[in-house]
Amino acid sequence: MSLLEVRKLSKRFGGLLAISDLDMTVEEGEIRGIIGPNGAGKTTLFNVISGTHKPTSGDVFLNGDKLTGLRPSRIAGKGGVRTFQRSAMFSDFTVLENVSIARHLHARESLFGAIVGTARGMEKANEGRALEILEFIGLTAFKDELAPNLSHGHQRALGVAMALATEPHILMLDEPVAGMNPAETERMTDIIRKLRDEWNITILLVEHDMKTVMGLCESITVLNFGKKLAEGVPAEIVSNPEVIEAYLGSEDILGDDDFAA
Amino acid sequence: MDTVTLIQTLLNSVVASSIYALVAVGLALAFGVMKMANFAHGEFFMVGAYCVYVLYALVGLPFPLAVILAIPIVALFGLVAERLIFRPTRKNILAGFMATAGLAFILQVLAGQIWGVGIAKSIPTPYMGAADVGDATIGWQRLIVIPCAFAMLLALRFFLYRVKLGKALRACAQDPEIAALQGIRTNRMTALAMALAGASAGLAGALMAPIHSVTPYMGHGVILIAFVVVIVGGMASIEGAILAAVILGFIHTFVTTVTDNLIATMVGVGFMALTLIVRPQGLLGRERA
Amino acid sequence: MSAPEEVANTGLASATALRRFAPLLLLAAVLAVLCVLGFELRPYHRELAIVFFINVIMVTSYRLITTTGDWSFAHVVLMGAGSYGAALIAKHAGLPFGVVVPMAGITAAIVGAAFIIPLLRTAGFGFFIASFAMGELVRLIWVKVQFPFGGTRGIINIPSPEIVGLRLSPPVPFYFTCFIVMLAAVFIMWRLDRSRIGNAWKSIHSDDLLAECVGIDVARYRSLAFITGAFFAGIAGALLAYRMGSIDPRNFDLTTMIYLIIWVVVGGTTTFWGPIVGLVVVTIAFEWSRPLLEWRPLMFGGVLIFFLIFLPGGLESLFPKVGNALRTPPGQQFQRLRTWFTTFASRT
Amino acid sequence: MLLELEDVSVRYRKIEAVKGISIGVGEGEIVTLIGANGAGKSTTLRAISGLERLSGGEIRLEGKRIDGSSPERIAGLGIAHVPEGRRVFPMMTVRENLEMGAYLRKDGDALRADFEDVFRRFPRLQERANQLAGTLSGGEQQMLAMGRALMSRPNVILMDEPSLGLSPIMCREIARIIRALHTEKRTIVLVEQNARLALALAQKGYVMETGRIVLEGPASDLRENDKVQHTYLGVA
Repeated sequence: MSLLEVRKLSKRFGGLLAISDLDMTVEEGEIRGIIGPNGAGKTTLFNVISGTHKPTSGDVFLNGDKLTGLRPSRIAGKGGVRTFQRSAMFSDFTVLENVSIARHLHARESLFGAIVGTARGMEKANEGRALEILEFIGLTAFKDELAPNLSHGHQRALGVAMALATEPHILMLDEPVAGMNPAETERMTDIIRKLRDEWNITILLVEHDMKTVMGLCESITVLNFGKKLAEGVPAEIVSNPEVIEAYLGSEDILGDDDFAA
Repeated sequence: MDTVTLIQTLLNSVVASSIYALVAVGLALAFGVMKMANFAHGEFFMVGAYCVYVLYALVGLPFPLAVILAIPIVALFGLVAERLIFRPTRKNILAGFMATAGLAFILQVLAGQIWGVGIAKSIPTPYMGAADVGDATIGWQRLIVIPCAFAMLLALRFFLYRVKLGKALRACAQDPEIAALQGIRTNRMTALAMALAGASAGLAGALMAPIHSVTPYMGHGVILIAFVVVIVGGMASIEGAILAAVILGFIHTFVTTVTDNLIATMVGVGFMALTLIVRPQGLLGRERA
Repeated sequence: MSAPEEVANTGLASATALRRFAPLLLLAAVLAVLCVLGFELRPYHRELAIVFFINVIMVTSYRLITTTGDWSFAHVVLMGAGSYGAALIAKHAGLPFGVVVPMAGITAAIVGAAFIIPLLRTAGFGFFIASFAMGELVRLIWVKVQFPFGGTRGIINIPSPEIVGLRLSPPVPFYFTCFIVMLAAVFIMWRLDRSRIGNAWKSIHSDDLLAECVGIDVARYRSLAFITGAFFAGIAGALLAYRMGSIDPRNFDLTTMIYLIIWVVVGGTTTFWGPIVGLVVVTIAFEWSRPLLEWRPLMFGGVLIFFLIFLPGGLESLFPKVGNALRTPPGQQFQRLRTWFTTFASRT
Repeated sequence: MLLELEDVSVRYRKIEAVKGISIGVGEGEIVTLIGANGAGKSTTLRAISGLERLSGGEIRLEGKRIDGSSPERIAGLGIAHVPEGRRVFPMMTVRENLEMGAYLRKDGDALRADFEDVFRRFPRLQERANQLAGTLSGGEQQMLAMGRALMSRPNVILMDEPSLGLSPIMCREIARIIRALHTEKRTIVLVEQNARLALALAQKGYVMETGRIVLEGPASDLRENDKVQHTYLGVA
C-alpha cells in the first residue's frame, strides 16, 4: 500500500478547474517533487491534501485512511502536515514557544490540568523534544528570540521545525527554499535529505527552484493545467519535450507564418 | 387571518421592507468599499428624524422639503465619520467599528442635550387621512414611505450602474488596488460611500419621524435590524441587503401582526442565526476563495 | 576578584532579584491594601469597590475571549444569563450562595455554548455584529417572557447571600466575599492564560490557518475560550444579582457592553493585566465625572475614539515606553520626544 | 528612453524582493523581464505603477521622476498595468470594465472610437459586452484586462504574465495581439514565465534571478543563450 494516494481528485474554483481528475501515489520514504508552470495547480493540490480546501470530487488516502473532508487539524493528527509558502509563525512567541505550541497533538492539556498545573512533567518532555527539533534544524541559538525577529531563511526553517513538531509521517513542503540565498538553500536541502534518511519522514515538495528539485528529489510529478503531464526520475523529466515546452513555452505557439522577428 | 388584516399586513410589510432596505443598503455599501462598518448608523437614522423635527415641526418648512434637506445633512455626518474615524483606522476594521460605537454615544448625548432626553418629540402628522385598499385602510403617512424609498433606491441604482462615478465606486468595492490602477482615487470613493450611507439612513429617519417616536435613543432598535439584514444579505452585497430587507420586513410585520413586535425581532435574529449556520456567506454573499 | 567588583556584582544580583520579585511584591501590596480598605472604606466607596471587583471578573473574562481574536458583543448578556440564573435558582430552589454562584457560571456557559454554534461561522467583524444580535435576542426574551424572567420589571427580592448559616449580605462580609471570588476567578484565568490552552488561543489569534495545520482544532478552541469566558461572566453576574437584590433587562443593555469595551480598549488586551489597568483608570475617571452625569457617554465615547485612533494598543502599550524612559538619560528622552512629536504631527 | 528604472530596490518587510535593478525602455519598444517564479518580476512592475514603494533608486517617465506618486497619479501619467491573474472587476460587465479603464479620460468622441478599436481587436469581447466579467473564461478575461489597459490610451503598457494559465491556442491569440500592438509602435514592458514566447515578441530582454538582473541584451541573443534554459530548468 502506498503511503499517500490521490484518487481522481478534482478541484474547481468557479469556472476554473484547478485540478482535474488527478491520480497520484507517493511511496513511504520517497522524496517527491511536484513541479509545473505557475497556475498549474500545485499549491491547490497541497491545500486539498492537507485539508485547507475541500476537493470538488475524488479522494485522498494516507496509510489507507481517507482524508477527504477532514479538517487540517485532524489530518495533522493522522500524520500529514504541510508548511506554507509564506513565512508562517505565531508572531507573539519565541522560537522555542512556537515549536512547543506546534507540539499540541502530543502535549494536550485538560482545562482542569491547565488550572491546577498537573502537566509539568509532560511539559518538560515536550520542551526537550522541541529543543531536539531546533537543534536538528539549526535554530538552537535563536530559541529565545521572538519569531518575527528571525531572518527570512530562519523563519522558513522555523516553519519546517513547527511541522516536524507534529511528528508527521509525510511532510508537505510548499516552496521550502523560495526567497533563500544559496547558502540557506543548501542548508535547507541538507535538512530535507536528513529528514528522510534519519527521521524516516516521507517528503512531498512543491518548488520552483529547479536546481533544488533536480538535486533533491528522486521522483518528480509535473503538473500542467491541473493534470499530470509527466512523472519520473529527474533525468527523464529534464529531457521530456512536453515538460520543456510547458516550461519554456513553444515558439510554435506563434505559428510559423507570423514568427518573423 | 381575514382578508382585511391580510391586505393591511401586506401593505405594512412593504413599508417595513422599504425602511429596512434604505437603512441596510448604506451599511452594505460602506462595508463593501474598504470594509467600513458603522455602529453609529442607527444614530444617523436618528439624526435624520431630528432634521424633520427641527425643520418641519420647529422651523415650519414644508414636510417634503424637510425630508429632502435631511438627506444632505446626514450625508455630511457620513463624510465626517469617514474622515475622522474610518480613515485613521483603515488598517484595522474592528477598531474603526468600535470607534463608531463611541460616535453613537456622542451623537446620542448631543441630541439629548440639545433637544432634551425626556419625552419623545411629537411631530404633527403632515398627511392626515388614510387610503382605502380593498376593505383595508392604511395611513397616507405610512404609504408615502414606499414611493420615497423606491425613488431613493432607484436613484442609488441609477448612480451605481449608470453614472461613471458610481461605477467607479463599485469597481473600488470589487478590487481597490486595481481600481487605483485605473486612476480611481480610493480615498474619494470611501468618502462617497459613507456619504451615500448617511444619505439613505438619513432619508429613512426623516420618513419615519412622524410615525416613529423621535428620541435620542431611537437608533438602537434600528441598528440591530440593520445588522441582521446585512448579515443575512451577505455583508457587502447591496442586492443581498435589499433581498434580505424584503424577507425580514415581511417576516417582522407578519409575526408582529400575529403576536407582537418583540417576538418578531426575536424571530428575525433567529433567522439570522439560522442563515449563518446554513449559509455563512449570506444569501447573496460571495464565498471566500 | 577585587572588592569593588564584588560589590558591583552583588548589586547586580539584587537588582535582578528585585526585578523578578517586584511584581509579586506589588501584587501583595495591592491585595493587602484592598484587605484593609474592606474595613476602612466609607459605605459609598465600599459599594464602588464591590462593583469594581465584579467588573474585574468581567474585563478579565472578556480578555480571555479576545485572546483568540474574537471580539464578542454579547459578553454583558452572558453576565446577565448568570444573574438571571443565580436569581432564579436562589429564589425558587432556595440553594445557598456557594452552590448558586457556580451554577450561575454554568448557566452562562450553556447560553454561551448555544451562541457559539452560529458564531463559529463568522470571524472578525461578522463575529462582532452577529454576537450583538444574538445577545439582543436573549435580552428580548427577558423583556418579553413574564414567567420566570419577570419581563421589563425583572426579578425582585433575590434572597440575600448566605453560606453555611453565615450571612454575607452586610457590606463588609459581602466586600470580602466578592474580593475572594474575584481573586479565585482571576487566578484561574491567569493560570489558563499561562497554560498550553492559553497559548493555543493566542496562536489562533496570530495565524488560525497555521494553528489548524499544526493540529490545533481551531473551532474547538474558539468555543472553549468563548464558553470559559461566559462561565466567568456568569459568576460576575451572580455577584451582581446578589448585590443589587433585583435585576432587570436594562442592566445588561448595549450601553453597559460599550463601557466594557471602553475598559478593555483603554487598557489593551495584549497583556493579562492590561484590561484591569484600563478598568481602574476608567473607573476613576468615571467617578470624577459624576458632576457631568449627562455628558458622560459623550466623554467616554470620545475616549474610545481617541484610544482606537491614537493609542490602539491601550495603556499597556505605554508600559515598556515608560520603563525605557526611566532608564534613558534626559537628553536622549528629549530627542525621542521630538522625533515622536514630528512623526505625530506629520501623521495628522 | 521613455521609461527608466535606475538602481531600483523594493523590500517586503525582511526580504529584498528587488535588489538594485536598472532597466531602460525606449519608445515603441517591447522589453521583457523573464525569470523563474519569485525572481522579482511582478514586484518590479508593481513598483513602476506605484503599488509598491521603492526602498532605493529612481523611476523616471520621460525624464521626470514618478516613484513615490500614488497609483492613481501614475495611471494619470499614462502608464497602464495589466495585472497578474487578470483581475478584472468580476461583478461588472465587460463594457463597464472597459469604461473603468478610461476612467480618467474626458474626450467623449475619441472614447467611442477607442471602444470600437478594442472591440475590433477583441471580437470575443464585443460578443460578451454585457456579460459579467467574472463569468468569462481565463483567456477572455486576459483580453479584457488588456482592453481595459488600452482604453486609457497609455504611453506605456505593463503586462504581467499574460499567458499565465492559458491554453496554447489562447497563448497564441495573446501573442498575436501583442505583436499587433508592436506594429502600432506601442511601448510595452512584458513580464513572462514563458520565456520563448516573450523573447520572440520583445526586442530587448532582461533575465532576473532572485531580485537581480543576471543577463540582459537583445532578445535575439538571449534566445540563443544556453543560460536562459539553465535558469528555467536547472539543467547543468
